[in-house]
Amino acid sequence: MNDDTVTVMSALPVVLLLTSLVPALLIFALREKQTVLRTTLNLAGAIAKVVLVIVLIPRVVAGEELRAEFTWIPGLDIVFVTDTFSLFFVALSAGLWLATTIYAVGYLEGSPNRSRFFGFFSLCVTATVGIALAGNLLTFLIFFELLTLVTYPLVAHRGTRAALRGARIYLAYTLGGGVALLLGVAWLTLEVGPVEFRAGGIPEVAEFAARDPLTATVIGAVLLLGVGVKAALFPLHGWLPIAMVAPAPVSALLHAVAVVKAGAFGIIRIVEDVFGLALFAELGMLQALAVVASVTIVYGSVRALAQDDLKKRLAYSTVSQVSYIALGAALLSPIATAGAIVHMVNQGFMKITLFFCAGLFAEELKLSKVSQLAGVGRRMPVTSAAFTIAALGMIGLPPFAGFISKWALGLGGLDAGQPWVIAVLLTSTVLNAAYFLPIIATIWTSPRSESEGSDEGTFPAPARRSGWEAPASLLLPAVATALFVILFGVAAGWDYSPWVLAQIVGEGAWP
Amino acid sequence: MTTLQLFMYAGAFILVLGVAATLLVRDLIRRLIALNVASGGVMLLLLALADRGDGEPDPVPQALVLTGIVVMAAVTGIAIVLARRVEQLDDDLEEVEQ
Amino acid sequence: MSAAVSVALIVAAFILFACILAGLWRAVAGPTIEDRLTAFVLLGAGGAALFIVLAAIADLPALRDVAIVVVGLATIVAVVFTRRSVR
Amino acid sequence: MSAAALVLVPVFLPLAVGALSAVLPRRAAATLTVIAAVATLMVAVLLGIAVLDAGPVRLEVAGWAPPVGILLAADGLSVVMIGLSAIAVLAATLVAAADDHFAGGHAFWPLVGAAAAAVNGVFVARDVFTAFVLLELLTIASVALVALGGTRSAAAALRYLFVAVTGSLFFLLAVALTYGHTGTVDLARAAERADDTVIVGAIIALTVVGMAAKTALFPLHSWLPVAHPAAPAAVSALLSALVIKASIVILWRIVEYFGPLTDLAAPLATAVGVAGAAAVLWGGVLALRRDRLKSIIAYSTVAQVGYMVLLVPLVFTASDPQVAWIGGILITLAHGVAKVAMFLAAGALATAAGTSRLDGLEGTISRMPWTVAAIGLAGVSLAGLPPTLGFVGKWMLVQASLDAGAWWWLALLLGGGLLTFAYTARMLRATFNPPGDFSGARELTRPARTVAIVPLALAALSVVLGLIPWLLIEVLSAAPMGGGA
Amino acid sequence: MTVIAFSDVDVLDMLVVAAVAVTAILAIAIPRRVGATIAFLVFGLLLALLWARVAAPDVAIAEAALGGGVAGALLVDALHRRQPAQPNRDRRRAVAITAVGAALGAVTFAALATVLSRLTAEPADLGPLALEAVERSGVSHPITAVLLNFRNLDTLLEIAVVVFAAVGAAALSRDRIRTVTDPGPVRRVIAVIIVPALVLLAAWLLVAGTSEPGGAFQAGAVLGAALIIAHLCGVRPARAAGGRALVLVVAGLLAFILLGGIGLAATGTWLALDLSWAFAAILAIETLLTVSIGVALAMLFLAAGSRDDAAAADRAADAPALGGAP
Repeated sequence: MNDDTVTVMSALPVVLLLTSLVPALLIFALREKQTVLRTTLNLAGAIAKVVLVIVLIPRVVAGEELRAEFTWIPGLDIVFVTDTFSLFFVALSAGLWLATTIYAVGYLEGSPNRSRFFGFFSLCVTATVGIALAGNLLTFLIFFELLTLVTYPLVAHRGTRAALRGARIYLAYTLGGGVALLLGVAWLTLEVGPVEFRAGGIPEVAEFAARDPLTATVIGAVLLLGVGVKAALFPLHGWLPIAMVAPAPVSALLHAVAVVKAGAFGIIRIVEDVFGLALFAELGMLQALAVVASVTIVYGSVRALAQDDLKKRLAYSTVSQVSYIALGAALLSPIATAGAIVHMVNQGFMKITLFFCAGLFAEELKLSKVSQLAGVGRRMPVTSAAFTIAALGMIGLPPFAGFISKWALGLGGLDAGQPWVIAVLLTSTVLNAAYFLPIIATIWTSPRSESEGSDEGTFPAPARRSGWEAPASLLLPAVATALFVILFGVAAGWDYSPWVLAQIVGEGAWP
Repeated sequence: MTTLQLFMYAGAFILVLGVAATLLVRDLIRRLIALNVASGGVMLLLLALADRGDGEPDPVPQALVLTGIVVMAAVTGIAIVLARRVEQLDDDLEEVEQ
Repeated sequence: MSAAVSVALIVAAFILFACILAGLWRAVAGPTIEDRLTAFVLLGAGGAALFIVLAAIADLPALRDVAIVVVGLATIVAVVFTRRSVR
Repeated sequence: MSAAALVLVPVFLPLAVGALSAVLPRRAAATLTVIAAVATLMVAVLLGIAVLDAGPVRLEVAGWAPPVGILLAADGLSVVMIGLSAIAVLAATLVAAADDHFAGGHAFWPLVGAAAAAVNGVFVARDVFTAFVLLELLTIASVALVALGGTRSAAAALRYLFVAVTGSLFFLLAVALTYGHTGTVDLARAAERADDTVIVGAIIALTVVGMAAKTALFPLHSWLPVAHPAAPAAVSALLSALVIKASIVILWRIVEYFGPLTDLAAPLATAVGVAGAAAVLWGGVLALRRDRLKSIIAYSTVAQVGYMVLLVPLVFTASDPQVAWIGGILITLAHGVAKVAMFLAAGALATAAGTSRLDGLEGTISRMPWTVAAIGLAGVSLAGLPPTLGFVGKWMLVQASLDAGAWWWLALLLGGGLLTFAYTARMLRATFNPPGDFSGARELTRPARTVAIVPLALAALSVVLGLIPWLLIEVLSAAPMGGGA
Repeated sequence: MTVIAFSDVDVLDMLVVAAVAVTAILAIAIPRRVGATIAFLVFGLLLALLWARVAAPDVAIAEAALGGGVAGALLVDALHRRQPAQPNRDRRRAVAITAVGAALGAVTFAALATVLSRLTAEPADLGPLALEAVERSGVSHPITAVLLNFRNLDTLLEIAVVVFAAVGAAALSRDRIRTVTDPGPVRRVIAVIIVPALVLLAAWLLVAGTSEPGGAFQAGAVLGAALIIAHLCGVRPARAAGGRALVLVVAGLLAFILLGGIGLAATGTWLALDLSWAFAAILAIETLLTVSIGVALAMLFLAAGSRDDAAAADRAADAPALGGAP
């Protein structure tokens, strides 16, 4: 490889960012009516990103690492790196962004302020990719805060009182988290200088922790606090159920791709690539994280039980499910680490499917409550099937993706010598079943109204008679992600499957 | 007490007096007068310092005070323009009320 | 400058100073515009005289310029003083 | 022309243009002012290059060296601040040229020239008496500019005048003490000769009080939220972004030169820090409770002044004072850029909606998205969030506070940012469409195109500078504060 | 110039200082504007005396011309307005505020006095440097050398203060300045006698300034006073308003800046004067500055009164329409 190729290759991380940043800026400048151009830009960016990722995966897995760095202030650089873990997260974001973009184009057809919406939508993905590619804590911090800022207009998009309130609470939580993160990053930078992520932990941090374990513990706690807000760890989860007032594609993005995943990704980065699992355990924080994660898992599930609003129930489910990732990261076992990592993908695909379907129900039938869903299965069979697949996956039934996660986490718990994890997982699974199965049951049973003989009056008539139960742009993404939920479960052993990749990433943390 | 000290303390006294009155008095014209009094105090201080000793006084502080006096005259001018504008407005408002 | 002249100048200075203080009293106390105006003219004249005397005592001829300015500009205050109230 | 000759250009050029503008027709005045601002910006760049090349650029005016003559010198601080002033003036005049509402009258042009000359002069002044005269020139120009806001602004302008001149008198007293103690008014020479702790402490204390009044540092801030909103929008922008910086810089200079000479500096610096802390909280809380755009932004200035003085205690305690200096300077710079953007954007919104009240702005986000975006981005920079210049400054101040173990300042830096974003978000929220109305049906008077572009360009500038701040930092470190000019 | 010494301090000095202090107290304490203004004018006169005692005749001339002249005219002209009634403050509160103010003032004064007591009585040893340099300045009067050569940047900026104050004031005056139409016989006489005398005085101060006390500021202040008197006495061309007057005002400033540029071109340094033409340059610039300052001060005065003049004129115009109500 000659020098030119090196330059080109090292620019690739930046190109990955630009594939969503450039469309975002262009879209902002578009007039409201330029729908076709806007959609083209959006899709072109999303597809380009996916293609780039697909090109990069084999190279990165083969051990090639691409870097791009810029001076920010003298002595402190902005660094982008494609290691296995970052690419893993980029791949997840890129794939789900493509699906969500298609969905959002259909979902928002004809509604106002779309240039603003899609602009921020693309910026949101840019921020997520930036978080993924960040090579040091400073870069991570910059994009982490950026993510907060660009999601705010999305949550507030509708401008209703509830939307503005949700956005305000979201902002208060996440900016508060950002403050903690800034403090932690600045502090650590002051103590050990500008250091880059390294699988297995940064040596300078280890030295520092040996010198001053108390300060190191405090810094670690502050950092976790900072990312814990976005990861919706109990008791920092309060924003998530309120932020579900956002339009469905935004909820999908928030819950599956961008915000909570950024938090979870941050937890793993800090635990594994800054401190290192061993050091973190030594400082006693791994155990604390495990306890918090377990509490969140159970708490989220319990709260989900009580919700009648479908999106709210899903939101609490997210609170619970994301903490699986934190739990996995908090166990001293390679397989648990891999479980945590693979759950990022699995949970992402499952939850996005669920939100797509919830959006479909709301859009087509104006139904948002669980109790109203009776008989929907007959009216919208495809959507309902996708929903069912994802929900079963969430519960953790084989052969769906969720099973892989739970299995790996359970094994990891045993491997780490912490069998109580199994109990947590079992409790959670029972609760998952308790709040998902009734929904599935309601969907597929006959509506009460039928027995009263007023079948047609129950649901509004479909707007189009195209033979589809819903517009293709809404339906296809949901179906596709649902299929992936099956695929990731069934084909977990194939090359380049999430599980295999997650194991590669996870092993990196165990030098 | 020396002449220098006499002048310096007098300057400080007048300055403090003027500043206190600037802060406490509410009538605009009287406030402006107080401000001018205060500046007189500082100038006294500077000139007293210029004339220490027996030789010819240092011309630099004298030039500074000269500058200061002209600046204060400009300030007084613009302040009176504004004060009269404010009071005219108050009068007009009163007339409207009546 | 002989001692006698010098003493006479000093006495003159004190007297003029007393005049100024007296004028100050009337000018501030008023009560009519005419009182104030008269007192003010006295002040101007007294001040100018004092400057001339000081010019002699201190051998600073430039103080005579001050005296001329004081006299010249006492007019402006008088003119302004009478301007509005006359109308 | 040697680099030294450049130092006076940012003073004389706007001054000459200002004087000409008084007698020229509006169009010519506007054109000249814009050209002067662009030229000043170029001079700032040239000075920056010279500073990078060979450190501070010194000019002995009229060929007389201190103590007889006056020394002017451009260091890193001078260069970046002149750059800020050029940008702020350029932005304000472009907008004022496009829409007369923003200017308030023809006198805007000469007075802006005078104000620009005065602030630029302060940035290069190394002579306390020259600084005093410059401050007075600035006061006269700013007060007259405020009074351009219409009949009702006269009272606000007068109040401002009294505070500002009283502040100047305190500073003049400090000048008198400096002369009395050292026999010179040249800063460097005076610092060399000063040896009395109490007198030097008094000089610092008097400067602090005087400049606190002129900068509206808590608790001497109450005139600012009256004066700044009373002015026309372009003037408000300049007052908040630029004018208060002059007194801040003088405060910094005195701390820079005299601070190391006295034991009294540390307690004084702490007092300044406490006042700054109170300003951040008080200004922030009151900004949250106002319901007019310009009023919110003015209180935001009160709060941000707190950040600008926060470096004063830090330079005494941090192990590397340069970090605190540079952080504080960058925050001040960021505030300048963001405040111009915010006030101009607020002016555009108020013109369009016919009111400055928050509840009258509903729907403006759909009709004027760029203007609202400018307010949002500027708020991000003020709050010190990435990727803006405000974040860079905050980062460095956080580093300095951590380094000094100053937990109070740290909490303030971090918490104050939240407060800032809270009132920014409040402004943004007010611009959303009313529930149920997605079309933004209310007709708005659309302002000129320039009026929309300029604030956004400035907001974008804070992002650009936030991403590549190293150039600024290089210039600031090439001729560091306290490095002697 | 000791007159009668009494424990190191001259008695006349003591008396003047005491009188200055008393008038200062009167000027701030008298509640009525008329009394306060007059006390202030006397304060100015006594200050001028004091300046004479500290060997600063230049400052004394300026104080007399500005404090007693133009600033006095400005203040006195504002007197005809009815003093706005102060909102009735609670008397006890007023007393309390005054007491607190006095206490704080006393503390401040004590602190200040402590600091001042540490200043040495030795003259500043850098002062003589300036006196030595006078030879190379082009003029023989030290203060003029300082103002127009050593520290001419300060002077330039200070002219700018006056110029822009006038620009601002002109912008704030509502109407065109009106000519005084019927000055009456006494004023006509004043106009004929006093105004030329003052102009002459201004010219003298200007020329004298190069070798003895006097100079552009003093001359300008006197010229300003002359213009004001001329205006009030109905001399038409003295109506210092509008474009022409502004041109005169800014001309001095622009010329000064131009001189700075010439210095740069000729010597490589801003505002530097070559000894060969320094005298000519200083005299020329001082002349322009005198006109600039004079017109600017007159503009300030006229701008301050313009609203009331206009209001009075309106009332006069309205009066017949009201049918001569009693």
